Amino acid sequence: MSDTNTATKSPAPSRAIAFSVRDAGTLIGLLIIFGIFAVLAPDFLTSRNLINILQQSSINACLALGMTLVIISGGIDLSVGPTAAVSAVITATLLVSGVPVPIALVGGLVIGALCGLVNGLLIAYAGLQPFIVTLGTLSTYRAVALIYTGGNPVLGVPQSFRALFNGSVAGIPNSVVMVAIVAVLAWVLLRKTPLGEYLMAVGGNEEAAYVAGVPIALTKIAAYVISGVLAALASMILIGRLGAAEPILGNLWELDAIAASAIGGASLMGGKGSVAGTLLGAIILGSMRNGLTLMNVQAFYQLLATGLIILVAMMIDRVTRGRG
Amino acid sequence: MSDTNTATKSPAPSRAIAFSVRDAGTLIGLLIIFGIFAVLAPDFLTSRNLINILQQSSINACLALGMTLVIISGGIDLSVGPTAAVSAVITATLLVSGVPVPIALVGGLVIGALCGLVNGLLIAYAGLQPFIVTLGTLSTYRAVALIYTGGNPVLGVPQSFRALFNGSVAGIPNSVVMVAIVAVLAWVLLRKTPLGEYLMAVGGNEEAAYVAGVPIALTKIAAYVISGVLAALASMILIGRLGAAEPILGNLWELDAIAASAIGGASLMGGKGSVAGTLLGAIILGSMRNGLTLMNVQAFYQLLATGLIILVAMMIDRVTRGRG
Amino acid sequence: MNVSRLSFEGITKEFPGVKALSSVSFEIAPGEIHALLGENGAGKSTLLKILSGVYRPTAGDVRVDGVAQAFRNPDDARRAGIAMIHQELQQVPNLTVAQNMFLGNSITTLGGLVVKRREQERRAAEVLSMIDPGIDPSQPISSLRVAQRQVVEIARALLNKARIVAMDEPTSSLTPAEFDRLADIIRGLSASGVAVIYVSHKLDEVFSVCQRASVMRDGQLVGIADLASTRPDQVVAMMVGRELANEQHQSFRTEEVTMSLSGVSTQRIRNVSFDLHRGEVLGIAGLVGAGRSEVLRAIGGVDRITSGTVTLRGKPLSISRPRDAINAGIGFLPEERKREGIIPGRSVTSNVALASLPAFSRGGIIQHSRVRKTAETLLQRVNLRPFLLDRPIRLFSGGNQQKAIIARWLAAGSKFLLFDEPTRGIDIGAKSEIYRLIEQLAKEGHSVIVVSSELPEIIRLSDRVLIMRDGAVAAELARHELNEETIVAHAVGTASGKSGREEQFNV
Amino acid sequence: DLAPLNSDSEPDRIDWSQLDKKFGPMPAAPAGLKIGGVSKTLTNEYWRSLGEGYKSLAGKLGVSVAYQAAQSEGDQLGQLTIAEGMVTQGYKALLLSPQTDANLQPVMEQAKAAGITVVNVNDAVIPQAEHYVGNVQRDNGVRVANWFIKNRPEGGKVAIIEGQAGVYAAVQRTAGFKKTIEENGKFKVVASVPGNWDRQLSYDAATTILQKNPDLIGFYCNNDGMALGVVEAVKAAGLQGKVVVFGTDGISDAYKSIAAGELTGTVDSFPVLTGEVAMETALRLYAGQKLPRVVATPQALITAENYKQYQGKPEDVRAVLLKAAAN
Ligand SMILES: Nc1ncnc2c1ncn2[C@@H]1O[C@H](COP(=O)(O)OP(=O)(O)OP(=O)(O)O)[C@@H](O)[C@H]1O
Ligand SMILES: Nc1ncnc2c1ncn2[C@@H]1O[C@H](COP(=O)(O)OP(=O)(O)OP(=O)(O)O)[C@@H](O)[C@H]1O
Ligand SMILES: [Mg+2]
Ligand SMILES: [Mg+2]
Repeated sequence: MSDTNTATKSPAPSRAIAFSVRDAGTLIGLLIIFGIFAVLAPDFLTSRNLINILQQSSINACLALGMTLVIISGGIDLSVGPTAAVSAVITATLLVSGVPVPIALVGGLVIGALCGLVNGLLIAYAGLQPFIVTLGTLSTYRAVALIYTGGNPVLGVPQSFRALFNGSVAGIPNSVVMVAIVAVLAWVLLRKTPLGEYLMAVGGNEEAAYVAGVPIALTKIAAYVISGVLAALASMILIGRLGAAEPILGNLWELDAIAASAIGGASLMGGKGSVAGTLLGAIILGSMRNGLTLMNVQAFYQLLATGLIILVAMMIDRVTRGRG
Repeated sequence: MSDTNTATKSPAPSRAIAFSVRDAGTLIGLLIIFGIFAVLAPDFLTSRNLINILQQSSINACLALGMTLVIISGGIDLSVGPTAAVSAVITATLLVSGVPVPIALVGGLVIGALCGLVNGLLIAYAGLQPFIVTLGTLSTYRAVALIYTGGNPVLGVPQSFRALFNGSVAGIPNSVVMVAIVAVLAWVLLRKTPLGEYLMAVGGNEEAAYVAGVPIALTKIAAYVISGVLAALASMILIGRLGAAEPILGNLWELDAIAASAIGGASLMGGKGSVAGTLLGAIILGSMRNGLTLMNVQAFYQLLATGLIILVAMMIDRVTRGRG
Repeated sequence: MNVSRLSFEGITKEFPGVKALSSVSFEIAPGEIHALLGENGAGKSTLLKILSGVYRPTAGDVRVDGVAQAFRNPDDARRAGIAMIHQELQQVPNLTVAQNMFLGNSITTLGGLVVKRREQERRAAEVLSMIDPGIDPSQPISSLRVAQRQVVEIARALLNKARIVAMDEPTSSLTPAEFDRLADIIRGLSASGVAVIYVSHKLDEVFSVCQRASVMRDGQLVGIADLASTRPDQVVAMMVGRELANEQHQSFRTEEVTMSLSGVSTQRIRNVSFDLHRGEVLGIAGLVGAGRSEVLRAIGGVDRITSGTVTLRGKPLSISRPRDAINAGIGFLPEERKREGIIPGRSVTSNVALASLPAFSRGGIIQHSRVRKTAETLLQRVNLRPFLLDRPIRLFSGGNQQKAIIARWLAAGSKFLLFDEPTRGIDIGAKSEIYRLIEQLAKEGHSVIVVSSELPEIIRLSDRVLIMRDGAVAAELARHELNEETIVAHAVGTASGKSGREEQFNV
Repeated sequence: DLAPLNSDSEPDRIDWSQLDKKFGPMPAAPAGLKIGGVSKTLTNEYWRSLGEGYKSLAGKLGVSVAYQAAQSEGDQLGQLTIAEGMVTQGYKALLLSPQTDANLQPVMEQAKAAGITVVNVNDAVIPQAEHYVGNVQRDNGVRVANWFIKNRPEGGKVAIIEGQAGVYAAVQRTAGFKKTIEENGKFKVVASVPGNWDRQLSYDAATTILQKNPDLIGFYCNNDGMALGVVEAVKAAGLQGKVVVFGTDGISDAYKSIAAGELTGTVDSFPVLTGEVAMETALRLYAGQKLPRVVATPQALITAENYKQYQGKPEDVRAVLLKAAAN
């Protein structure tokens, strides 16, 4: 009987603070990686480089936040890269043809939302498996972007648009600030709104959620729409930086985003995932790339390190959190 | 009571024949695709082209059979492409350095098994998520293949080895015959051996399987090892055909293999999947590529068609089989 | 009679291959407490799922206060004032108790945008305290014991002012004390005009709270009984379609000791020792959480034994996983059937064969004809219904799933059978079948351990009873010493046997 | 502002062989100069050879080079990270071979702000690039088309195996070949399908094309890896000797295959030499010379007749090419 009491109490604190034990595990992983690079690459810990890492991680973080919501709902979105590409080339075309910046921006986000909506409808109403639906739209959306542009990049994104993404606030690049805002919104969504609970419930036990009257289809669709919008936002950040939108933009983004979510504790079985963890996961991947480059590690060994670090990060996590 | 009696009889036949309703749905999808191409591309239905399609599908079918077993067990193997690459470059190196064909061949298969074993151990014993483990080994094995060869292809695979895979039996290419044998073995494994039942049970309800005495870890490991061996075999077929082993061989193979399994009815939630369906899925994908090439469809539209056909195949399946 | 609160009119429900309900009609008045009775698979849950919007009927109407309803989903049903307690726990493991209770129906502010978690927790605590004040609404649901989780299910149905409350076996894991509190709540609902439908296999409960009962058999309504003027055995006869013989305990215990535990401890039990004889049925009783299940789990290889030894026929046995136990001839029927028992998508036959596949194989190939013959024989023996051997087990009623798992261990030729709550959620007819089965097994020389929370069941079956308290064996009673008072006294740890906690038993 | 660069048609250009003549011998490099090279990928021999070119010239002049590449072709952000890292670390000049036309654009801007010399080296073209070293992509295809026109005067059916959809080099090479050969009027391009730089896909595509068009006279492939896959398909179809196969890049396996009489030819763009020229360009720019915007590097159609000429040491090849350029 005493067991029951301790069991009752121990999990309670985790609710009060947003930062769970699981996230602490991810943080430890990040600190270890930082420690290693700090020793091996002298420039690594300069403030300029740290800001660099944040900026370089911002696009993946943005995608990974959307991916985390989808994963929590028990799905997966492989089509984020092509979604970003479609929305990028359309936004850029609008901008180049003189459409005012806010309208083009909103237009691009709406395109992202539409791509997500198609995924969501196929998954929620046609009842197809998320992996396969988004594998299909991965090709389809990419083809749309290529056909729309004839394969050519859209050049000449106006300075007014680029300034929006390239400026900085108190030394912090705008893109980092934006992703931070997105992260806060995602956190609120997940922790404070009914939709957040629905996502958890649908991913955790769909049958129970259905029986409880949760609108399963709407919840799933919402997850994919948000993922689409965030992919579009990520593409805006990118075309702001690059000054051009290419139809082949976003290649392999899905894998990085999934890796960030998973390192951050999202379970591909659904029902589990955290905003803080995902951000840390994106920073782990970003700082690893940055650090390996600073150390001038050859490409093949960088690839090796990427693979091993994903495995090691998952193992550290396993150990810090215990089995289960 | 009369209900019960009629009900007793109706489902019985499904057991006798291996070909389920679900597989019939996939077959209908295949026939529709065949019908469309037969109209649009006059050469499509020639017996020579049909054999061609089988040959072109054989590599993917080989991988997809392994993938299906893994998926049935509730896992996923993203690392099949790099596994194939590692085993290809090592086999080719052995062959070029004069090692007898059978030894090199077995050597290559053992390498594939080892790659699978590492995946399996990390998943079964370290308890990590299959998606992430194999995402990590996807990079790691690729890096191993690149580092081992310095990025260069291994040329000069001897004719004796190539003849093994390039010959034909009664007009059917050896590679097709081999994959057919593999398919029969996989079918026997799944339907007739304890391991097959264990795979279904572990994917269906791991905890209950454990309580019922199913060796969970061994079952999972077996699935990944088989997937690794089949990836290695696929790579042998390929290097037999191309005469060279490249370290970048097998790029994106995992997506094709997963698509074939899923089109064939495997559920990524585990516990479900069929050998016949997977073969049909691989042939659907293969005939689509073949038909689009025959019709000389432009690259962008090929990509579009690929995406749409995956979606449509899944939808046809959904409709023929009904919800659930 | 006024307009009835709820009426079913010609409800028919067909599933592929099975007609679960055929033209069921009956009415319930406001304030009535109406029992829905029937054997496993009779269609009770299906009817309630239609009422709560989970399924749509193939034909027929559900009327609430005379108005025909067409629920598209459970939310529609809730809006029409219907609250439902499902037979299987329908909970999301990673949410808190309060979140689960308010799922799909959150208390929100800012125009529905923000969930008021504190408010939800306060309300949840209010309702929970009526049954079990020990449940903290802010803790994750996964940290609760099964019984507590069932309490949460009940509390969820009481949150909103419903016009109709449907309860599908709400007490399958509850203690009598908890049932008593539930009974008070039900009477309160009734007094305020709520119609209650109550499904249970425990007839004593039914007779103590319900006014009328509809009895179903094979998807059809066979009769409606006024419980005030009907005897339990008459109801049983309606349910099973025949008279049930009231059988007495039979003993087949021999003097041969086949299994003995000495000083066995796990994380949750301490120093458990006993001998088990050939042909013996050993009962284990105790309060909820006393560690009864854990003894079986230790022997079955599911929980790790930290010290002590298990000896089989004089040879010490090392058990580190279920396979070791199975190979030694031990079969374990877990308490949570859905989670630890069945492979939902596989056929009953596959589920039966799962634990003994190596034995059914020759040269590594399963001999399906043998599997089939064995499964047929055994499933006939346990009386599977409907007798569809290739149907996925998830489509069977809970009781029939239980029978299949028992058949699994018979197929494995287990000599030692560990049954944890073997009749939980099982109908009266099947229950006596299972009792007879257990006795037959004993007669054939098996040794059986039965853990049960129902004292009549323990007394009916056992040759000897161990009583557990706080993870240790508190007493051992021989057949002739068995009576409910003594068992309670030892379980609670008082000499008199009359304490405030005796009510925790089904007496 | 600079007009967006089109490396194939930019008028402000100079052939590599003219550098010495117009700008004098190489200026000496200051001691301890660090130059960074960022290429697409190391999984393709072409890019490894380019790096060798950087290193060989740098080695002679006592300049240190860091040569890095993205983890895979198409890893656009990874490459950006690498290049940005080099700006941070204070390299004095960068030789960039971007994944796409746009992905390294921010580096151009950061480098400009930091006063770093940037040279865009083959094959994607950054529109804002002030300096570009590389060959004319279109010309690859044109050369092969001209071979057909000269050697197969009766014309016939030809097929193209393209690289990754939407990549500049693939688009230009395909367009150059197609336009030139179709303008001749006697040839028909019966298929132009994607091989995605992949041997297996190209093999399968070629098999299908050959089966439909057994009278095909030749393939043009956007790179050598794909061409070697096509060669196997031609052999398997029993059409060796009847169907010619051309690749692009001039990797060592292509030479071996030409020597063995299997591959008909390839358009070598001499990556080692290209690397040397790129390094030379960077050093001249660093020394303050005002070079034209584009420095064109050599390429040559290699066939069984001439491949031996190009197989010697880099210096010898250089001499051969200089001689050819002088003619
Ligand atoms: N305090 C607790 N914390 C975590 N798990 C528990 C706790 N108490 C019980 N459990 C687990 O929950 C499951 C069911 O518990 P339940 O309360 O139904 O036990 P029981 O079977 O009624 O009692 P007994 O343990 O005496 O058999 C068991 O597997 C048990 O291990
Ligand atoms: N989703 C389904 N698909 C097919 N058949 C089903 C489904 N759900 C229930 N059935 C069948 O309908 C019949 C009635 O089942 P139901 O669950 O309503 O029985 P029950 O009376 O609640 O039994 P128990 O007392 O065991 O809970 C059974 O034969 C069952 O197998
Ligand atoms: Mg029921
Ligand atoms: Mg128990």
